[in-house]
Amino acid sequence: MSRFRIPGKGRVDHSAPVSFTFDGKTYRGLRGDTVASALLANGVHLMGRSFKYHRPRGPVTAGSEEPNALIGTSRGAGRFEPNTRATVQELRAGLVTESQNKWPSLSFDIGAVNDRAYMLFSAGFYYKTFMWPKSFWDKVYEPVIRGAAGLGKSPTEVDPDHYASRYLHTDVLIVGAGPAGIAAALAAAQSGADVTLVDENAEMGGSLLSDPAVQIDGKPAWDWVDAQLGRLRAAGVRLMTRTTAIGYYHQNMVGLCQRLTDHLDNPPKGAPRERMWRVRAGQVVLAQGALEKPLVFDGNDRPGVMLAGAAQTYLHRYGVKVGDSPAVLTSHDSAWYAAFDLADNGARVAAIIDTRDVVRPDLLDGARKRGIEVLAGHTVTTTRGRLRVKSVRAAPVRGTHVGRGRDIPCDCLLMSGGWTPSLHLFSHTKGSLAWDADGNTFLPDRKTEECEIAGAGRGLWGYQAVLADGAAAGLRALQGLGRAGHEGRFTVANDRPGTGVSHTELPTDGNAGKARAFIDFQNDVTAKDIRLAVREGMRSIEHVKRYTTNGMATDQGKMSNINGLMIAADALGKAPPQVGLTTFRPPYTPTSFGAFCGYLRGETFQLTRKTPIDSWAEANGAVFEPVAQWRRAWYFPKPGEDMHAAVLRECKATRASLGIFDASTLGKIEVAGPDAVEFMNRMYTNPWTKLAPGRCRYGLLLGEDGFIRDDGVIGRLSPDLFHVTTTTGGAARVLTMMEDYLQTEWPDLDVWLTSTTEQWATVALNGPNALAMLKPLVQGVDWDDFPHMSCAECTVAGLPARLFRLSFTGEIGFEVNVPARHGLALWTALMEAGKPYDICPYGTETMHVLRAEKGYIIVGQDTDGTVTPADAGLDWAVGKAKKDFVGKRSLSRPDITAKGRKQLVGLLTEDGSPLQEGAQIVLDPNQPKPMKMVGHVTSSYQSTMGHPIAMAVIEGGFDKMGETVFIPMPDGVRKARVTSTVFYDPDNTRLKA
Amino acid sequence: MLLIHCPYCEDTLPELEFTYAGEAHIARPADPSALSDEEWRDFLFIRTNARGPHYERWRHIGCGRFFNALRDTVSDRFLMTYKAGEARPTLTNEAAE
Amino acid sequence: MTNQKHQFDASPVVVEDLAPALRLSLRVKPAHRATLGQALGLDLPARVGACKVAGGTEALCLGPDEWLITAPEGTDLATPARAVYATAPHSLVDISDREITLRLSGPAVLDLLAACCPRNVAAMPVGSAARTVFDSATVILWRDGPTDFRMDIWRSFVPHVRSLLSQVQGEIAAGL
Amino acid sequence: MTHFSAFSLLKQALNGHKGWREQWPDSQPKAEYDVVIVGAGGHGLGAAYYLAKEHGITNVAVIDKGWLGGGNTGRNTTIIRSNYLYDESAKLYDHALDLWDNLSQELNYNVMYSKRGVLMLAHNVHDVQSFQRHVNSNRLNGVDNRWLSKEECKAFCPPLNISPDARYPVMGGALQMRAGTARHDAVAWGYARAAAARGVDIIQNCAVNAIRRGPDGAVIGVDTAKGFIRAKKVAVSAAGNTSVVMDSAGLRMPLESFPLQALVSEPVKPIFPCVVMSNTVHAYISQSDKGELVIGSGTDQYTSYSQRGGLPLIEHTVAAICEVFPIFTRMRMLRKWGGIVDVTPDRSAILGKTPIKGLYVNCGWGTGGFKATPGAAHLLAYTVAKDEPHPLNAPFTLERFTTGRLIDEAAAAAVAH
Repeated sequence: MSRFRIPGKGRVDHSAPVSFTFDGKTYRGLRGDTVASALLANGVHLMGRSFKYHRPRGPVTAGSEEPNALIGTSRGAGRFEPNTRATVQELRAGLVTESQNKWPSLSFDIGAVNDRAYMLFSAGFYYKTFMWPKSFWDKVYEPVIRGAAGLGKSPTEVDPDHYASRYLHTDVLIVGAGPAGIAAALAAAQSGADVTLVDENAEMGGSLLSDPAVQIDGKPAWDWVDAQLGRLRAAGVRLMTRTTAIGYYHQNMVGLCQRLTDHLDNPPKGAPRERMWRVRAGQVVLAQGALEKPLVFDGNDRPGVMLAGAAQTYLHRYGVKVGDSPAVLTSHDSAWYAAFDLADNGARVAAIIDTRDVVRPDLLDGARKRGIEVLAGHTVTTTRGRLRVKSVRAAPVRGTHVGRGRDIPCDCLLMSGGWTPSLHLFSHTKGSLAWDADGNTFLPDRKTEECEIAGAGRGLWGYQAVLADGAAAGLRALQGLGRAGHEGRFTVANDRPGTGVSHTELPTDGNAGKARAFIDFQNDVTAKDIRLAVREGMRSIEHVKRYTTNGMATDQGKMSNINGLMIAADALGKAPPQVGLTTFRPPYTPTSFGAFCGYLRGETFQLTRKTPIDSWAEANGAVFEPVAQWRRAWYFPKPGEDMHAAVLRECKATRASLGIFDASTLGKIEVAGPDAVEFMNRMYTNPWTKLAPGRCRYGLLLGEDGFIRDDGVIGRLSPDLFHVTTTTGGAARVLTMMEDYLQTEWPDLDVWLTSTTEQWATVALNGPNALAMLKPLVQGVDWDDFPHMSCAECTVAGLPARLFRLSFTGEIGFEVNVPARHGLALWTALMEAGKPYDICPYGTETMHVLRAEKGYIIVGQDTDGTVTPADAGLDWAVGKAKKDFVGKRSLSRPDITAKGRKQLVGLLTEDGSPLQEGAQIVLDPNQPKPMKMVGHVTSSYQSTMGHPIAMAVIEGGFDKMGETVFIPMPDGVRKARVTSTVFYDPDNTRLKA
Repeated sequence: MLLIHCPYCEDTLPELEFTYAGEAHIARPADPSALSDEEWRDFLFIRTNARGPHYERWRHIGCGRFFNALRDTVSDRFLMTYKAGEARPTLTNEAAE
Repeated sequence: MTNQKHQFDASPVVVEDLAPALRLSLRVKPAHRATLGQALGLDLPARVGACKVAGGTEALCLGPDEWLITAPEGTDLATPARAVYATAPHSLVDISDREITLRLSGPAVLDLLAACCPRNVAAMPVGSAARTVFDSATVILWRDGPTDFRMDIWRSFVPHVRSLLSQVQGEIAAGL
Repeated sequence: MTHFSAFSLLKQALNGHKGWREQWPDSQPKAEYDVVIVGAGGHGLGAAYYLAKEHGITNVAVIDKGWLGGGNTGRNTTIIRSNYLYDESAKLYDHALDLWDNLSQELNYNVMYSKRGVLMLAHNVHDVQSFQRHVNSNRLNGVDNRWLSKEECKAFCPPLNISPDARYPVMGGALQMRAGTARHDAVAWGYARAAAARGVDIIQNCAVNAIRRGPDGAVIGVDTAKGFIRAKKVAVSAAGNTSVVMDSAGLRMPLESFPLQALVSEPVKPIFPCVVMSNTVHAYISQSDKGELVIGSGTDQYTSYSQRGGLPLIEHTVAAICEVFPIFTRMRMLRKWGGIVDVTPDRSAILGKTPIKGLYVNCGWGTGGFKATPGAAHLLAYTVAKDEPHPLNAPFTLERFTTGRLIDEAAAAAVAH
C-alpha cells in the first residue's frame, strides 16, 4: 500500500501503524509520521488548492513554513480546525482530515476556472474594477469576491477543550534545538545557570535528523543528539518540544506556545490542549536555522515540485521516498546531497540541473559514482503534468539567454534556491538587519535586546561552523549573566558544507508573457505580479507586498519574502536593502486563539465580585445585574412577577413599611490622621471643618476639570477619622485619586487612607418602620441625639457595627455596617426582626426608583462626565468660602459659567406615558432633521405615585420650570413639563419622623 | 510586557504590578485661582508627549507608591526610575545610550 | 490552625482555608516607625517585603509607611497605639475581615503560582512576603517555606481565585 | 492618469498588463509651495486632493518621513461608522460617511467600502441607556442607527453568543446599517493617485524636522531631510507624531500617543457578516474580503512610539472575542501589529486653525481616524483654503481646552453607580 516507504528507515515506528482519513479515504501511516509524510508514503502529493487560482498543490516543505498542504483536521464534536499544516500535524489514531478550497473535489475543482482567466486577476485588479454600476458593488461584486475568499471553513461549534498559561523565569532561553541550539545549551548549562531549550518540532535535533551520515565527535549524528540531550537533561536543562516561540517582546519576554494534546490518541482528562508560556529570560539565544528558498520558474508550483531539503527530511526522518525518479534543480550545493541520499536509497535520479556553470569537483564525483546525469549551467524552463509533475524542460542558460531545451521525465522535482536565515523573532525586537551582498541575504545587525543569534541564522553553513558558533553564542549568553564557562569544541566528519548563488525568476524558453513563475504559492503571486506592481509605482517593498499580497499568506512570507524582494529590487534597479524588507510580525507561526485566551474563558474570563449576602440573594431567587466588577441583586421577583411588577411591589413595600437592601458594594475609605479634615476640605467640594463627630454629610468629588467624578455620604466618627463612602464603580478610582494627591501634591499632610470596602458588609434599611424595627437591636446609640445624617459605632443584633442614619429613598433610613464575616448573619437577623413589619428585600432597580423620586442623582447616569455641580443643581454642596479644592479653578472657565448649559431637571409627560432613558429633547418638534436637541432623559421610571417620572439634562433647564418640551420618538412626539427633580415629599417630612 | 524597577521596593518587576500615571513633574499650582485660563489649561491638558526620553509617573501595586521614571518612548526602555518628590534628573549620556 | 481542606495531602498541591486572625493596617511616617514599634512591642522592618515575628504577632512591611500586622484574634494593639498617637500620629485600621487567607503547599506549588503570578515567585526568599497580583486579583503572598505559601485575597475575589486554582490543580493532576 | 475600468483591465490583460503606468510619481520637492501638508496618510493625501479639486489650489506638497499610507492608515481595523453620541461628532463622522459612499467612483479607485453594518453590543443597564441615547440622538440628527433586541442581534450576527450566563450577557445592540469597512491601503493609494493627477507632489522618505516661522511669527516653510521648503501654509496631519512636529513650531499640544494593537486570523470562508463592537468587553471584529477575521485591541497604558505593544493586551483582546464568539477558539492568529494613536483629553479630534498664522492641524483622532478619512481630509482642505473652519469642524478647536467646552465621548461612556 505505502510503496514509497522504505522498510525500516527513518525515525518512525514501523511496528506501529496508525490509520487516518483524508477526504473520506482511509490511509495507513506510522507512529511518528506527519499527515504529509504519511500521504507521501502513499504516493499522494496533491493535498490542496491555491487561494486565488485554485491550482492543484502538493507540499513544498516538511515543516511549519508550508504554504500549500493546508488541511482541515478534526477530533469529534467541537474539535475542528481549518488551515492546519499537513507537514506539522502528527498522526494520531482516528485523525480525520480534509482538503480545502475546492469544489466538488480536490482533483476536479470548478474554482479552477479562475486559473483560465488568470490574466484578468493580475495584482491589484480589484482596485481597478467592480465600480460600475455603483449599485452592483453591494449587490453583486462584493458578495462574489467574499464568497470566493478564505481557505478552510471556520469552526462552528463551541470548543470543549481548555487552554493553559504559565509564567517562566529562566537565565537563558534557547530557541531552536538544532546543532547550534544544542551546542549553545551545552555551553550555557555550565556553572548552574537555569537554561530552557525549546523546539517547535516533535523531537529535537533539527537538521541533524535529516543528515544521519554526519559524524560528530566520532558519533553518528543521531547518537550524538541523543547523548547531548541526555547530558542537558542531567544538567537540569528544561527541554520543551512541540513548543513554538511565537513572539519576542520587551525586555526579553518571549511567548511560547506549547502543543500538548493534538498528537495524542487519547489525551488525559483535564489536560489543556495548549499552553502559552510567558518567558522572562536573562539572555536569549536564537538558533532557528535557515529556511530553504524555492526557485522561481514557470510551473514551479506543480504537485511533485518541492524543496530539496524537504525531500531529504521525508527520506531520513520518515523513511519516505517522495518519488521514484526525482529531478533536481538547484543553485546551492545542499540539494546535491539530497539527490545523493535519494539515489543511495533506491531512487533513480533523473538529473541534477544546476544553474551554476562550475560545481565543486567532489559533488560531480558523487554524482558520477551514482550514475546521475549532471546538467551544469542549465535551468528548468517549464514543467508538465496535470495533478503531478511528469516531466521538466531543462535548457542551458547564459544570463538571460536560454539555449535549446529538452524534456526530462520525472515524478518529482527537488529545487533549492539557497537558504534564508530565520530572523523573524530577532526582527520582533526591532533589531536591525544588514544586507550581505555575498550571501544575497539579510543578516542580524544591531541588537536591541539581550540576545545572541547562532548558526545558520547568521548565514553560516556546514555543521562544523554551526556547532562552533552555537557554542560561542551559548558562552556569550552565560557571560552576559556574569558567569564563567569554557567554550565547547566539536569535531565533525562527513560534514556537508555548501555555498550557492541566488536568482530572480529564471528565464523561460516559452512565451515569457505566459510564464507562471510563482513566488507566494498560497496567494498565487507570480514574478510578473511583482514587476507589474513596480511598474505601477509601488517602490517600497511594503507597497509591493500590500499591492500583490506577496508574503501575506499563512506562511507570512517565509517562502516568498526574499524572492519577492530580489525581483522587486531587480525591477527597480536598486539594491535590495534600498527597497527594504517587510517587518516580520508575531506570531512566528499561526497560533490558536485558545492559547492566547488561556484561563480567560468561561467563569474565569473576568472576575466577578460577590458580596457576603450574595448567597442569600441567589437562594431567594434574585435576578442579578453586573455593576462594575460586581454582580448585584437587581430585583427579587415573586412567582409570576415580571421585573416591572416586582419593582413596583418592592418600592411600595418600602414606602409603606420597611425595605432591606444589600449595599455592601459601596466603596468605603477610612481617612484617618490629624490632617484628615484638611485633606477632606481639599479633595471634596464641601466644607468639612464644622462637621461634628457623629454626623454625616453628602460629599461631592470633582475631577480637576471641574466635572463630577463621584459622590457619597461621609461620616465623621471622630475629629481625626472620616468614614468615606463612594459609588460602587468609583471605589478604586477614588482611592487612587486620593492617594495620588496625598503622595504627590500634599506629602506633608499627616493623614492616611485605607480601603475598607470589603471589611464591612453594609445593609440598608428604609421605610417608616425602619427606626422602630432597628431600635431594639441596637446598643450604644443615644437615640435622642441621633437625627437624620448621624453616625455611631455601636452593636446591632449583638454584632460590632458602624451605624449610619441616612436615606437614599426619602424614608427614614439606616445603613448598618458590620465586619464582613457577619454580613449574612446580620441580614438574616434583620429579616427575622423585620417580619412584623413585612420587611421586603429589594434590589438595585428599586433603589434607583426610590432615589429618583427624591431627585437624588446617580453619578454616571444623570451625569456623564461633562456635568458640573451647578449643572446638576448641587451648588449647595460646594463650599463657596473655600479658597481651593480639586476642580474649583475649572468652574470659572468661560464655557463653564456661560449661559445655556445643560441643567438637571425633572420631567412629567402630559399623557402620563413613560419616557425612554436616553430619549432626546427638542423645543420645536416640527423642525427638519438634523434637529436642534436641547438635552436628553437621564433617568425614567414608573413611580410609586401612579405616574411615571423622569430626570433630564436640558439647556437652561432651571429657567424653564413649568415650560413644555418635546420628545420626538419613532411612534410619535411626547410632550413633557419641566419640573423640579424632587417628585416625592419635597419638604422631607418623612425623614424627620 | 515591560520590566520596571521600583525605587521603593528596590526590585525589578513585571509591568502587570504597575499602573501608568501620566507625565511627571507637572506640579499642581499652589494657588489655582491666580492662574489665567491659558495657564490652567496648560496644567490640565498640555503634555510633552516626548518622542524619546520621557519623564513619567508609575504606581507600584506592591508598595502602593507613585514614583517617577525616565523612559525612552521609542524603544520603551527605562533609563531610570526615582522616588516621587526627587528633582528631575538631567539625562546623562550613559543613561541615554 | 487549618480547617477545611480541598485536596487530600497526597496530591502535589494542597489548598486550604486558614482561620481568621486579627489583621491591622498600620500607616505611619518613617520618622515615627520606632515609636510605634516600641508601643506595639514589635520590630517594624523597614525594607519592603520583610517580615518580623514576635510572639504570635507578625509585622510585614508593605511600603515605606505601611505595615500589615497579623496577630491572634483578641490581641489588643489599638490601646497602646492610641497612647502614642499624639507624639507619633498614625493610622491603625482593623481589616481582619477584608481578606481571606489561603494556604498553598505541596511539591508542585510553584507551578500552581506560576500559572497566574507574573512575578518570579520561585525567587522569593523564605520568610518574605509581597503584595502582588494573581491573575487580575491583588493579593499578598507569603513564603513560609520552600513549598509553603499563604495568600491573602480580598473577600469578594476569592471565588475567582479558587476557580483558577482548581483549574490549574486539574492540569497538574493530568500531568501535562 | 490611466482610467481604471473593467474595459481597461481586459484590454491590459490581453497585452500582458504592459501598459499600466505608475499611479503616482516619486516627486522631489520644489523650492516653494502654496500649501505643504505634513503626513502622507489618508487624511493628508485626501486634503491635498480636495485642495486641488474643490479649491483650485494645486501647488501642494504632501511630505512624509516614510512611505505614503505607512502609518495608521495602513495599520487600522478599517471600521467605518458615524453613530457617535454628541451632535458635533455624529455630524462630522456622518459627513465622512457621505463621502465614503461615493469614494470609489470619485477617485476611480475601488476602495471596497463594504456596508456590512456595525453592531455595538450592550452588556449592562448602563450600556443600554447610553446606546439608546445614541440611537435617539442619531435619529433626530438623521443619522442611521437603530436598537436591536438580543435575539435580533443574534439573527444579524449568527456567531454571537447571547446566553444569559455569559459574564457580560448581551442585552441588545445598536446597529448602523450603512456603516462597515473599507480597504485601507486603497484609500491612501486612491487619494495619492487622484491628487498626483491634479498636480500634487507626493514626497516620500523625507522627514520634516521643523516648521519654520518668520519674524512676524507666521509660518514660512518646513525644514526637511531634503532641505528647506518654502510654504505659505502648512497643515500638520501626522497622527501619532503630531506633538513632535507641532513642538518644532513652538506649539505644545494637548495630546498623548499610545500604542494600539490589532490582529488578523488565518483566512476562512465567510462566517462573519458584519462588524461587531463591544466597548464593555473590549472586542472589535469583522471579516475581511480575504476571509481573515480582523480584530482590534485597546491601547496599552503607557505612551509610546515603539509600535510594539505587549502580550497581555493581546491575550485579553482575543479572550474578549472568544467570550462573545466562543466558536473561534480554534481559529489561529496569523499576525498582529501596532500603530501609534494620538489621543486628546476628551477623546475628540482637533481639526482647525492654530494660534500661529498659516499653521493648521488635524490630529487627536485616537482610534477613530480611519473612519473619518474623507471627512477630515475634506474639512482640512476647506479650513486651509478659506483660513477659517467649516461649520462641521468649528467645534473641534484647540480653544475648547481653554474654555472648557469639551466634546467628551469618553466621559459620556463613564460608568459609576
